[in-house]
Amino acid sequence: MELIRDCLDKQLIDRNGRKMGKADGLVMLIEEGKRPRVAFIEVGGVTQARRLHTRLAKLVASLSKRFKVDESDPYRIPWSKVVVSGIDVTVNVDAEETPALAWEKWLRKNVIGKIPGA
Amino acid sequence: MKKALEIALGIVTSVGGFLEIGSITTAAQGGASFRFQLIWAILLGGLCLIFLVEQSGRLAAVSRHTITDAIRERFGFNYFIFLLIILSLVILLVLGAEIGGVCVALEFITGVGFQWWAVPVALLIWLIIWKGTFSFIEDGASILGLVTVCFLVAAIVLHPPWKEVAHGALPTLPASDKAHYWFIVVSILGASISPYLMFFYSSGAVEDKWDESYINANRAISVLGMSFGTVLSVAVLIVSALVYLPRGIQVEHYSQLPLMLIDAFGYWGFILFAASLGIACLGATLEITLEIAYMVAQGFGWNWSENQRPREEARFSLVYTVIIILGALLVVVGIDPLKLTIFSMALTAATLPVAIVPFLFLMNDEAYMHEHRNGFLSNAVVIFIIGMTFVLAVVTIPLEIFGGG
Amino acid sequence: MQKQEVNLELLVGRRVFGLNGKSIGHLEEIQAELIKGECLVTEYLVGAYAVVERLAALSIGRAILKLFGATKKHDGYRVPWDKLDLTDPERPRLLCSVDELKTLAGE
Amino acid sequence: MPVMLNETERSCAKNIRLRLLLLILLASLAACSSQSPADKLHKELRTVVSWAATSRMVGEALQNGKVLQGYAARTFEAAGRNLQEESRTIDKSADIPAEERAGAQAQIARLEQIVGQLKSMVEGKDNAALSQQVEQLKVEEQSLKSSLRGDSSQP
Repeated sequence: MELIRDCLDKQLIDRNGRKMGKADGLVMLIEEGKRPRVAFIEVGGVTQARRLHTRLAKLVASLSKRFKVDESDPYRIPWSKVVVSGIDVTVNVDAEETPALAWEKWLRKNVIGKIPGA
Repeated sequence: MKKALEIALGIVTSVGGFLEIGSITTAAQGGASFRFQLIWAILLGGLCLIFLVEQSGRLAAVSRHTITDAIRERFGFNYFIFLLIILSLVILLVLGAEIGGVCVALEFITGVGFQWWAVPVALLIWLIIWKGTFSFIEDGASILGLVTVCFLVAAIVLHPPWKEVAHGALPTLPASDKAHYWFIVVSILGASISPYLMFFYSSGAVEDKWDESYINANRAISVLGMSFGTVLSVAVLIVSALVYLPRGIQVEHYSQLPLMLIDAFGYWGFILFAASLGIACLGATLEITLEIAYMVAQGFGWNWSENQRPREEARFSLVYTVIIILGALLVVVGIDPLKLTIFSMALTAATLPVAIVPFLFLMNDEAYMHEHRNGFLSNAVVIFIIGMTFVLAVVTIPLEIFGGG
Repeated sequence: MQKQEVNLELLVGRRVFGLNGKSIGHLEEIQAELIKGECLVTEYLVGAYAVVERLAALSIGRAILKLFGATKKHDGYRVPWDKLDLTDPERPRLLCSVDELKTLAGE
Repeated sequence: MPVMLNETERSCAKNIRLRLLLLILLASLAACSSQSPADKLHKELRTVVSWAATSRMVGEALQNGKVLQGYAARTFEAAGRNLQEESRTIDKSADIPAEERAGAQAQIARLEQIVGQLKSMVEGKDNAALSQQVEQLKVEEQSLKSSLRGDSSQP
């Protein structure tokens, strides 16, 4: 399997078929004398920003802290829950429970939900 | 039977949704300044659009992913952000021009200044998207858009010299005013090869849940729909050449536009033009607002669909709400809609490579297209279009200075 | 036993330096295999060729790259996982000489 | 294997070619747009004729009830504004001979005056006065067009 071509930036789909972001980052763990292994998929604004510029990442991190919306940005999905299939990546979690949808839920409750007919 | 109906609907929506303030204004300017000489530019733009729309639809049908999805997934986050920033800014200007188009049409009818209409129109657009489903918006706006067929009827009623019209289909050089000639060519190409149309078409294919069985339907819809649409653009140019050129009227201000159909239909021509412009621009505004929101949502992998309630896609709904406000601001500030249109069409032409280059790779990507990858002809056309758009990108800015609208 | 984390999305595109300090190309892809549910890295792909691989455009990509004369002297390398030192992820270094590496073109 | 230019030589050769191409392109665009004073005056007068013709078309359409009054009033206003602008641009372009400038500005002033009249008549039902103004506008327009055709080679 080719990690960048088949996994990085791919669409993440949870166990109910709901979209929960794209694979923004891949965390590889290196241990002495053992083969490096991909331990987590990272999802979140900080990971995305870090790919653009480290200073941007600090800014996004401070912003999300001040808004106290997404405490655990970036959210790390353990590889054990991941299945790479075709051009998507299915994740054996329920998206609603994960921090990946933190901003979605915050907006739903405080902004969009308040507008009639939402 | 269901597929035949969908094909018919697809063609109807492509025709109804084709004309908007960009294609109407650039075709009108072309006719008023150079008679039938610029028909070739509209045909060239239309041909390129047919290929690109067909490919966008095929990618969506085979991979269930849209063009923006594939660009992020294949070219990575950095290229996606680069594309998003550039295209959103350009398309936002086009959105401002389209909202301006609706407001100007209301000014023609009511006599009340177009700036006053910006906020009510923005509210109407927001309400339609907030409450409506994708098919309601796409089919509703485009079927109403069929009123723009009146340009074709007008062109026929005015008995143009068809031989000379046919001659216009061949590229010829103007005797005078070269810079202005090539600037209009660039804005015509910018108006017809509009990235938002292709991206919206691929998003629509995913919303309508197309799959491999839709490939032939997709080909029929893109070829027939876009061809009829291009014919309408040519009709606008013909009418403009027959009405404005003899009188020496150069299309430089939006108030000159509604005079176009008076020779053909008298008072009803005036009303028909206002209705066509208003409805066509409203349809385009809905498409553009949704498309920018789709691009953001697809790029970041959010849940997106116009068929879901806003609650289930809070970020997607927030994005299109903000976009409508920004678009309306451009009109409230009082920027002249015609100048904004010409400028945004030229800017679209200048930024085409960013949106078109990915096609070459995505349409030949085995993981996405399986056995429906591009044939030799499609690839050759895409390479030609990429070459042309790079030339456009280089010449547009200098042309804007020397031959500006 | 010291554990190190490396973000692959930041590693991609970095120049890889040989023993002599000269760059042998950009790191473009990481190949891995699934063994008992774990995703273990097998090798790193370096050089312009690998970009084409990642773009998976196959024939068209290679043709375009050749058209623009981008085929540098070599077509890219396969670097086994234990031959790449990632202590400093910003400057990946080879732990063996270049000619020991298999090239990509051989495929 | 043909002798391969190394990476840097080939890319800087490409750069020179690119810069050369850009230069030629810009030069050719600049050349075809350098306007002699006659051309500039001609271009401005063409815009003046365009607005005169627009106002006449709206005036005639108003007479036969082919346009709404609100629209007509706004278009006459826009015409007046743009004619003033043209007059100012001609006034500012010093390279046009003085008496040609004065002649053009006088014509524009007359047009402005007629368009102002037309604007005030939009609500009124006085069709006779309206058609009289439209006639006058037609005369002015013809004289402008003939002077344009007279001194210029372009069609």
